[in-house]
Amino acid sequence: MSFFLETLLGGLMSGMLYSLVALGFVLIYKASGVFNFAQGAMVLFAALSMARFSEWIPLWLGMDNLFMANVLAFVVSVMVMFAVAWLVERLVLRHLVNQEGATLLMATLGIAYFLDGVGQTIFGSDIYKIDVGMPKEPVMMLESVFEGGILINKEDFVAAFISAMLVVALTIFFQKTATGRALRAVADDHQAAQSIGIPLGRIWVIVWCVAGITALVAGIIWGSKLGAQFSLSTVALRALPVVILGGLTSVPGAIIGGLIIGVGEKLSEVYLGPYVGGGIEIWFAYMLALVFLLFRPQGLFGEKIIDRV
Amino acid sequence: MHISKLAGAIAVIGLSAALTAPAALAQAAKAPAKAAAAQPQFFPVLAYRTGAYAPNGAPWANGFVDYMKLTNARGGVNGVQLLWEECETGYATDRGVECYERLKGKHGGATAVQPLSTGITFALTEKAPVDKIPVITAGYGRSESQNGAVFGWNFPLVGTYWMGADVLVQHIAKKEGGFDKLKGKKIALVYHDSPYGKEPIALLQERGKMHGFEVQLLPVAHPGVEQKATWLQIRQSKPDYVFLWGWGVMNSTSIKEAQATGYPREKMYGVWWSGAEPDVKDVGDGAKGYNALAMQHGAEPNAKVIKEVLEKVHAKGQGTGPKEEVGQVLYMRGLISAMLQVEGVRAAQGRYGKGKWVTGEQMRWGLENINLDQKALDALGFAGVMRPVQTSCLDHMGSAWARVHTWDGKKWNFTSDWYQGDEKVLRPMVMLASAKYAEEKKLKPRTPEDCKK
Amino acid sequence: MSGRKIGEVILDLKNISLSFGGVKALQDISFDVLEHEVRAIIGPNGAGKSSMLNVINGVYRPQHGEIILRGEHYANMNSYEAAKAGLARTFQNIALFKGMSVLDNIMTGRNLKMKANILQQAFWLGPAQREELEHRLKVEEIIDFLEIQHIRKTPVGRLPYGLQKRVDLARALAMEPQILLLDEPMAGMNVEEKQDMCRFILDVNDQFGTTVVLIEHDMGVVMDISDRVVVLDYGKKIGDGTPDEVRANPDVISAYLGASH
Amino acid sequence: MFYRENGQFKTSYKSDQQIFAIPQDRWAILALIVFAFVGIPLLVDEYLFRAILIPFLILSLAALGVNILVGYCGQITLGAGAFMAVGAYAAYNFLIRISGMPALGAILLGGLTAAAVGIVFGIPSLRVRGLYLAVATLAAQFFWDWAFLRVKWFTNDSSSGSVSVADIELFDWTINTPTDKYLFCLGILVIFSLMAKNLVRGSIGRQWMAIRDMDVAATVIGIRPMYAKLTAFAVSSFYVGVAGALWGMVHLGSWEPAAFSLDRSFQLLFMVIIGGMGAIAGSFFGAAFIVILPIFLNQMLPLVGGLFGLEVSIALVSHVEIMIFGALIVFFLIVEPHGIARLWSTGREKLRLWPFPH
Repeated sequence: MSFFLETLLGGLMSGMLYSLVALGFVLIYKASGVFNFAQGAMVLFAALSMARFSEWIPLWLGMDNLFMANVLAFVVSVMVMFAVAWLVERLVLRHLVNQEGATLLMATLGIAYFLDGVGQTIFGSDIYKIDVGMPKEPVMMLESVFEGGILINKEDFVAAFISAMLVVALTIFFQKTATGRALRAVADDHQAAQSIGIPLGRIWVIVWCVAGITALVAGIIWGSKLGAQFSLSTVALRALPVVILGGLTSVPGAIIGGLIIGVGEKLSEVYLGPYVGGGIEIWFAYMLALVFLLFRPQGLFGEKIIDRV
Repeated sequence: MHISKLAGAIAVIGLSAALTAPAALAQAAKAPAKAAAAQPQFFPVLAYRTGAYAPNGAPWANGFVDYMKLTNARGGVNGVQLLWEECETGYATDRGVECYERLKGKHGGATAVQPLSTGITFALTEKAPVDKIPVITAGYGRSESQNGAVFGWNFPLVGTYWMGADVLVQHIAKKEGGFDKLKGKKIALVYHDSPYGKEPIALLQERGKMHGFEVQLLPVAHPGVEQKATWLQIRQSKPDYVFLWGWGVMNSTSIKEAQATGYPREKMYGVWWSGAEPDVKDVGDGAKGYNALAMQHGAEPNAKVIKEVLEKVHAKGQGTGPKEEVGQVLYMRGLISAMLQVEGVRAAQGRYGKGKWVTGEQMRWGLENINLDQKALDALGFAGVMRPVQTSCLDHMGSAWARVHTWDGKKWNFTSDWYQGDEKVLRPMVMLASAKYAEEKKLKPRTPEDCKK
Repeated sequence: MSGRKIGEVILDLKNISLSFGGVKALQDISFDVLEHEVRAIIGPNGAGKSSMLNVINGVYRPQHGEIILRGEHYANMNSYEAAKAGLARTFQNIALFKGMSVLDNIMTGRNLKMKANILQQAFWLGPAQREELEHRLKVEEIIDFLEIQHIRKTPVGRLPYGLQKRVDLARALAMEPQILLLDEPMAGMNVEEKQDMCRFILDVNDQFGTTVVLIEHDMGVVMDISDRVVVLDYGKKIGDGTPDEVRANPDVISAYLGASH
Repeated sequence: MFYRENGQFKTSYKSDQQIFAIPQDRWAILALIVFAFVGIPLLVDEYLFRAILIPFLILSLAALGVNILVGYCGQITLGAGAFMAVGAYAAYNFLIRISGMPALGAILLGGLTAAAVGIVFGIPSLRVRGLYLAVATLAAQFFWDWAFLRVKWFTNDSSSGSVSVADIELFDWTINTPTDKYLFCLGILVIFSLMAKNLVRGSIGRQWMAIRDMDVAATVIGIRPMYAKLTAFAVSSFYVGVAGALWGMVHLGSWEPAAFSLDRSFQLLFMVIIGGMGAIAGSFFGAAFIVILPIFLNQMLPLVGGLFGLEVSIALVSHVEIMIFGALIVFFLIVEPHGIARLWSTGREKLRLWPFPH
């Protein structure tokens, strides 16, 4: 029982991190109809930027304060991600307005390659450390309830908490601010939004900026856990079933989908894996999403598509 | 009318020109610099300095190239200079094949090739016999390729995965107080889900049957950053030991997950590709106590050869990588890999004429007749780094010795004596697997007479 | 009008109700269509006319009611079955295959009649080749009939609106349907184009004896070419009869003719 | 000037239905094929064969398959690599498990197996579409990646999970030199291209395109979406599977599942989109572009650096290489979203009318 709970919790924690990457997908898809395959590359880019600036800034300024270094590195990385967002809109999206989904998807794959290349050229291709003071050692909890207690990974816990905060912040941003409302209007209907004077280009830049920030947060959490390295860009692949399950256009879908996928993956690997030789979690996540799709083609929370003729 | 045809022909010719021209130019640019009597020996360097495995690929390549620079600084092999060209494979098989094809014919033909990837090794194993270029896989590749009778062109010098796994089992048996104490024990193998990671399974299962221990197999998908479920399973099954067969970022992730789930690092043993500085340095203290096989050498900042590299190469501003990394584990691996191939050339010259250029075929003879005794090693500056190596036509490994080193939070220290892989266990497995390969490929194994040619 | 003979009931719709979520698109609608006649469905925007056609050929599934096609009863149609049973249609917003040429678009209409299997097609064997040619001849007849020879090879995406409508009709005709459903075939056309289209519809009806069910906004056209008219308003049927009867129906006048036009 | 149609009139629909209705095109293609069979083996060295031409031919074949599904039937797939793997491993098993099985037979049976698997994984396309479908096909990719590593039966119990085959034979012809391999692949590609062209100009091709352009209208016309989509999946997977078998048995000779990874799937999709969706020729253009570009950049960059007196490190070269690759993809999509094939045909249209552009 306690082991089941540990697995479940582990799944929820991973799921929260998937949600974070999935959120990036959903934000951009909602506002611009672009399925952004470069989200993973953005996570990597942001993580590398954070890791390297927190290493370089103390060198440049000759200071020795880890906290300040992290804060400054964070600020610089945010600016870097904004610059990326602006450039993407300027150089790519602007020229591909009204193209088909497949074309846009390809374009983001191109962006992903480009970012991978630039990121490694500027920041290097080693494993870099992001030290934001995340606790690494596990703790035991509920020892009085279960024999042996359950092991909780503090780092996961902090990470899940940060993710949850970010989701809350995003929700407030979308619901309460004027920019957020404009974003939602664009998401609902591009042309209508344009006709009432919402500048599409600017909205896209903002959305990519927001996606950039989620990528940065995801990058810091994953990077602190795994080290900032090229492989981070593959987390995007783990988050794809999440968006499909949750629905491409739904923010709550990304969260719930992430939790379902996270839990489903871990439970399947731990309880089914041993019977078939293990290593099943990645395709299991996709199969899970696929099965859901067969019953709800638009995902859990996606908008139903009605054919009009 | 035939505009399209013409265009087609132009396109093809243009294409071939475009692709060969840079190569020709590069050749032209380099040629005058090396106006030596004997033609230099050419070595393609298939490396990866980008992508998921770059942190481990780069130091290997640095060590490899530095040793060749050192050899030239020492005056070459009996006066024959070395020449090399790097080609980025990104650890991808098709890029590796392309690199090989591009470089194999340059400068009179490649002397030997080291792919540093099990996948590329598999692909080149098919091509090498045709091109007559030895494929050196020091410490990787297929374990059965030790059998030179079937794998005439493969050289898993100084270590195969079966040998490595065998040594690990011997080591824990010793710790437990004898092989009989292994009965009922459980060993979990956390492995990279690829032919590389799967190599040790056959041996561990064989040994498990012999001594009655259980092997739990836990594959990790490429690139190896998602291991939560793996370590939950380890937490559940509480194995007595965990063997780690990872590469790249997978290694450090494993150690981090072990830390996060509270598995004692002291009970973890990595293969020699999972026991270098990039694997532990960003884990720092969290990796304290973690063990790994040393493929003979460990980190050797004090070895004589390293001092010589620093003095003759790095001090002249010709170092290949960062100076701080010279002498680290993977750097040493690359260095030794290069040394072995240089010694192959030397052995070949011994038969086919000192100071002469050797062909790929002659190189194979050389590699099959390496005889590095302690004196020779000392002379090369490898005293204390490794043990003697002696290859033969039937044994392409040449040495089955290894030891264990442990990370103390700052550096790697040796923590065991030397072990030798058990011939009684290894040999039958090698023979069986290579016979199967020969049957599949419809190959006729070489006889001892063939070897003499 | 001509020598064609109005025949028996070929299509009978009984108590059709259709809703999307809470929106009731059609409520308890019944009417019939006689063989060889031109039957029009009229009504203001949002009256449910297109939904009606979509029910008839199985794009939408009604929640209630029954469709009787040549004596066969269906709770709902399926588009493929409908096509096989001889129903063809055109679309209000032109649903041509925009990546294909005019010729290929029309050839798709022959699809149900083409029998060569995939291997025969892959190797372009005798049967496949013969079949292709045979149907090409038929399609060329339709092309001649609708006077679109000059644009045969043009991708439909590049054609002006009026011609696209004509290709849409050609594609439907290529099916050699018994019942042709036309969804606003003349919307957005100028007078000349409308006249051409009217002529084509009547010719089809006349020469091939095809039953025509059409939706149209232009009352003049409707009253001129149709034999009987059914009037819908907000998903309900409010009138049914000959053009003259409908014209005289007070409900129709107040709901439609009087109100909006 | 030579590209003139004056005086050529088609007098029958039959002649109008030929694959290349313009005689110049027909001659040009014929000449190109003859040149490919006779001229290239005389001109080209081993490196070009092994590193460029053979991969180009095999990947063209795979791209052709992907184009049938993506370009003609409008169903996006990110799992093509998996079907290559199915083709390769199935062919391997047919070859070693059935004694006396000819290699060509094994390759074709490998393709058929891939087709059957393609049908199964095509079933979700009946319910989901677009990007959702693209992600659903990823399930196939990851599943097969896993299956070939884990299920020992597929790899004939090889301890490492990789397999190898001997040189294959076609009747009395042992295919072992690069020229042989090139000719063998070229022969298959020519035949398969012809078949593909026949399919897409016939009724099945029209069904696929109809489903792609407007599926509701297609159904109304009497096209069964299930039949059209699943045949597209089957034919596409057959092509991709044969390509996979060739990749494994002819090009590599010995392989592991990583040879058919997700990267391969992306690569194939790139080829189709850059080459031109819904154009047979696009598959060739795309394959050529994707095969040659990275190699070209890889060799050019150090030289360019050399011109400016810079020593370009190999790491920098490969980073710049992927940057330029990514940038070029974006550039191409912006300049001509319909791919190189469209550029080509626009160019040809102009040539037909030249020098009188109107």
